[in-house]
Amino acid sequence: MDVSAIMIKSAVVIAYAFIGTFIGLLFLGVGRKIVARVHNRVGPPFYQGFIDVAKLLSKKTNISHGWIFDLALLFSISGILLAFAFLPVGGIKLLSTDGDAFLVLYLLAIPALGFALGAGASGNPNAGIGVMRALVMMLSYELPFVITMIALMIYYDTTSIARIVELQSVNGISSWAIFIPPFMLAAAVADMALQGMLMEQPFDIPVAPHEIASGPMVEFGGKYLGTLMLYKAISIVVETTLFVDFFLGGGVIMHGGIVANIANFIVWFVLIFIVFTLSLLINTAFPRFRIEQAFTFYWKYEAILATVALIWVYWMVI
Amino acid sequence: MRYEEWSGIARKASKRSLWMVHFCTGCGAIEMPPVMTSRYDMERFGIASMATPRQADVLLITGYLTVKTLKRVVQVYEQMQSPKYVIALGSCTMNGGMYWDSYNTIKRLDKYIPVDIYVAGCMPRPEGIMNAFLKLMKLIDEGKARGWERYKKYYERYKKNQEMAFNFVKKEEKEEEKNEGD
Amino acid sequence: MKAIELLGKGEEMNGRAYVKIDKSELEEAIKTLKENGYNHFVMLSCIDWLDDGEFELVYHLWSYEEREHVMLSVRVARDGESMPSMHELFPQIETYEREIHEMYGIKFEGNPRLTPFFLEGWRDMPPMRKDFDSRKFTKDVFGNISTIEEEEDEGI
Amino acid sequence: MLDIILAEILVAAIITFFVGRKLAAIIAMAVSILPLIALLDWASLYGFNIIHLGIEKSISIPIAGVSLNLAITPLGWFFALMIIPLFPAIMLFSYSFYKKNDGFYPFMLLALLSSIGIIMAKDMLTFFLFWEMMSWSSFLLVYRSRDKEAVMSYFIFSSLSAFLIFLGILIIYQQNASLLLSSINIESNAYGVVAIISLIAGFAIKSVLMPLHAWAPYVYSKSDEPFVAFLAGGLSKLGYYGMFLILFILAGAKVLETYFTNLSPNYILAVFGALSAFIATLIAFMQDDMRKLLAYSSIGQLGYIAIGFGIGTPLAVSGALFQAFNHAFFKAVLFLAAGAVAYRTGKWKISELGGVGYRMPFTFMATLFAIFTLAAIPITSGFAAKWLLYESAIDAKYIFVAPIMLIAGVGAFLYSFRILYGVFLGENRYPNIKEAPKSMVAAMFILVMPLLIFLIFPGYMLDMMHDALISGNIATLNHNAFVIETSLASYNTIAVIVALMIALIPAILIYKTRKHRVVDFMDNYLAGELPELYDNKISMHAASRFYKPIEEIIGPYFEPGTMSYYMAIYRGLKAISDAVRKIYTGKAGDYAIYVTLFLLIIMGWFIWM
Repeated sequence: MDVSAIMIKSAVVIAYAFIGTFIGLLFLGVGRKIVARVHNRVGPPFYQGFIDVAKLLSKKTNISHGWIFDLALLFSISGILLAFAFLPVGGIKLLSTDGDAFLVLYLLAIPALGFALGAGASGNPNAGIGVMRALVMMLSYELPFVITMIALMIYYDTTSIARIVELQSVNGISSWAIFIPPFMLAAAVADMALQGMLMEQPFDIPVAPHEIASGPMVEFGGKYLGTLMLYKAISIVVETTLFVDFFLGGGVIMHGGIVANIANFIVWFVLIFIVFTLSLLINTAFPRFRIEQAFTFYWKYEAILATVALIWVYWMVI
Repeated sequence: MRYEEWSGIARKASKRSLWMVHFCTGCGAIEMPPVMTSRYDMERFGIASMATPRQADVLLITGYLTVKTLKRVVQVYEQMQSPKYVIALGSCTMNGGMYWDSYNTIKRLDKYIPVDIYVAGCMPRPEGIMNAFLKLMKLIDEGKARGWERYKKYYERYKKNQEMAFNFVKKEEKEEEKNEGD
Repeated sequence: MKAIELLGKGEEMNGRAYVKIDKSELEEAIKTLKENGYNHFVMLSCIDWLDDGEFELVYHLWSYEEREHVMLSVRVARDGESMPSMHELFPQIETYEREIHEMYGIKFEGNPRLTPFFLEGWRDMPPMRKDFDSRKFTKDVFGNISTIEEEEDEGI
Repeated sequence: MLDIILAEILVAAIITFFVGRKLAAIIAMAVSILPLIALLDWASLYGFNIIHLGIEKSISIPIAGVSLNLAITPLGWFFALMIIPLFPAIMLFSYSFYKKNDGFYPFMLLALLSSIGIIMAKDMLTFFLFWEMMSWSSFLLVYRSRDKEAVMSYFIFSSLSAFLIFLGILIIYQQNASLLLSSINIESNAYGVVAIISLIAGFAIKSVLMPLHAWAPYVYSKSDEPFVAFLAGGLSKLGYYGMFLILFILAGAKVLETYFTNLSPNYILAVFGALSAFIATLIAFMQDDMRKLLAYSSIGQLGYIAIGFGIGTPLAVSGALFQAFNHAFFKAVLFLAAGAVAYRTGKWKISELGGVGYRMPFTFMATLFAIFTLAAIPITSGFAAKWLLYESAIDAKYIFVAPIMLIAGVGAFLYSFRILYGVFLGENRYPNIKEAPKSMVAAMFILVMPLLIFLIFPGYMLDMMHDALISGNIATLNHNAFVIETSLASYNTIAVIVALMIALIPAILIYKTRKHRVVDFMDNYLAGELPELYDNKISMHAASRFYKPIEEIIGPYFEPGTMSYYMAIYRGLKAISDAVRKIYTGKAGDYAIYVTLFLLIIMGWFIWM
């Protein structure tokens, strides 16, 4: 690859990073407004996400607990931006040809590990318990999600997300994975796993403000909390895009030049907004589970459904 | 950093996004739910309640403060990150309220930690609390909500006042200390 | 009233059994009551009779079977006479005794935790006694703590 | 050349028996560097990654009428790269770890000698001879721990493994007269299959595959850390060397396939590997003793290699060998770090440790990097190995093995965080311990070095194993230094690293532009409580029984543990032997009756014939 191609590619990646952050912060504000409206409240303005992050980053004093604590800040942002770079967004393959679904799965783990180290270094027992819950949550929702992912890979006989998106957009919307019978079941399971990934209400066990004073974030303030909010914003976009790429054809409906790209981008944006709103509605309907309930929910009920889908796909494929 | 250098955007942002940690000691907590829920909805102004002082800008103290709880309030206040503001709800924090002659309640909170806004009433109604927040936002805008700077400037005097309250130092002992000092 | 038959003395006072007991018989009385259904220790209160020069400690017990409330009243001299601790019979008595020790100054032998309870750093006499002037104390302590005004010349 | 080195190690082993502590360590280090130098200059001679199959430097050592002939085979070369560099670093570590020379160095040198002998064996006899030498030299090292359970279990299991291997060799010898590895072909009849299965079972004991792993937690947690680092890092790979030898070089996998037409036996090996990875990970994060946790984590990570050999496709086997290489180094670093922490604090239990990382930053950094490689964080070489294995599982459509393997990978985060938080971070309970001695820290960083190389160039690793794969007649993947191409997808480390650099810019920007103040440990949010009132004795340790919620759900399933099954076998055998002993009543009359009975049976048999 000559230098100019690399330059263009990295420019596109950086541009998409900014777009992702912008949309993420927008979603934070809009999300709180949707939840407020469900509570029959007025709710904050839609640009509240930007204001919160600006305020946090402009705090005068920032308390830190040593260099290991600062690792959380570096890992969280870089990890989630890296994951975003390896996802096809609205049909535009950023770097997703150089990596595949397993890489994205493990890239999503870097910020979680960064939090864990930062929270551990802060030495607060609340943080320790919060990180334990976060890791247990990760272990629990990964099982169904991984099984559905394997079902997809076996069906499309590839592990690279870009390839899956291509195969889903062969003849427009009808070839989306969600319309294939086993993947309807798999999509439902993956959506509940997405609820765990986004840490929305029934599964916001690690950051429970009442029980463990917001878990790992107990000692994070000022610029550290600002970075974590940026991470939360981008992670919403990344995880919803992952779901859309797997089951809703990555929003690709047209092929061709600039017009197609814009159309795909709009469809992608609408799709991730729908998925995010769905998870918010589930959020407002449920109280917070206990960690044991969440674990048994994912490893007993979700895992069985996912294995049914997997075997069904395996039977279809061989 | 002087207050003026604090740029306009940052001040606007911190005005529209006040995160509050709520230290409820006496009877004040019962007035907070209406403020948070749909009737008055403080989230309209970007105000949200946080779990730890590290994440908060506003310390909302409701109800009377005994000497023992004052120690904890000072610890929470010092763990907050500046710029930080204090809103004191209820007449008990102003002049001790109905505990004006009690032997261990704090009469005037301002002697121990800088208070930006007092809200009278026993307990003030949600409208009073909302007005307090709006007043605080206006003060931040005009750059007058300077409690945290005053605390930094007169740190020794605040600390001395706190020590005197913590050890119930009486008037005569104070004179002895003075003439020992001279 | 069942309690009065049990203890053999005391009279009925608007629906409750009021029994005056000497310090030495107290432990015996509580034990007998406890065995006969009075297994709920309601509270331990203390009244300061300044003119008689005595404290009156009242042990309140309640029985769910007979639905009766009994009050065992013991008189203790104000000048620091000590009382035997009853916390072996009911564990919560330890906390009541701890509070009364802090607020009235009655010493309870055998109570493991007579440490400061509400008043950390308190060096004055026990505040709930009648001869403690709360208003003067407030003026002395909180009166002379000066407020912190801005020095106008700084003009922040 | 080769025999001179082996002789020197033997002589050194004898000398270090008598010499003082410091001198013994220096001799051991000097001697162990020799094979490393020999390795490197062979590399320079034949080119670091390509050794043509033909050029074999083989020699034979005639001892008592039997000639031990050794040779550098490509497979042996690759495993030598894994085991030999470990030894000097471990010797450097134990230089300041041991206070007195009580027989540690001689047996370690013998273990090294035997492991080199195993790798370089040209025929089955030398292989078995060095295998025996390795078992008893490591047994004597385990014996130093004086722990009854560890010693007994290690003794029983290694002798069982030696017996199984010997059974396999005998059958093979019976099938084709010579023992030379190059000239063996196993017929696919019942005997051949029995030979292969017994050999694989024998090797599986050494490489702690799940049902046969019972000895590992006791031995790893009771014997001293430097030996365990070599045992877990190096010696466990010999089991997989043997398996590779049998399955691929001697075409054992094909023999099994042709014999069992319907079910492919390799799938069973993959299933055992997956179960061992999954169950060991689940048990690992419930342990309180740090060494037991590392022992189960080692069993889990070794399970991945068994999966790779089980699947058998080129993708899977190269992934397995890559994982073996990583495991050798990061497991050695982890055990050495555990040793360094125990050297300073004298404790192994996570509930008693905490906050060691603040005072021992270098040990913490080495452990952190080893944990990242173990948990397969994308940029580290650990991820490349696991990625190959995942790809192969999907490619081969193993729908039972793939999810379990992936969940075991995610489970690795749980116990690795347990070590980081429980031991190094959390409450500052050891505020005045000093950093581990220089030699220990240097040893750990030497072992981290190779992982760093293959972090950026996974392609070089595939080149190094290129010849080993060809010798096992397995195809190789098309790759260059950075990109690994497979039929399903591709993995490009340069893209990941460059994207990471770009992604780090905003984080560093935010970090640098805003000042921050480091605050001491006790200035923590404790719901407003004041530590000074309790003179700073508030316990903030949240790491003992860390995963209590899951323990209560998963715990009952693992309660019995495999050792209890072996105990059941033991009790069964004991009952049978008691019954048999009743015959010897000790009275002469009974014996007379037995003799007559015997004669009657013989006569009856004759009449019937």
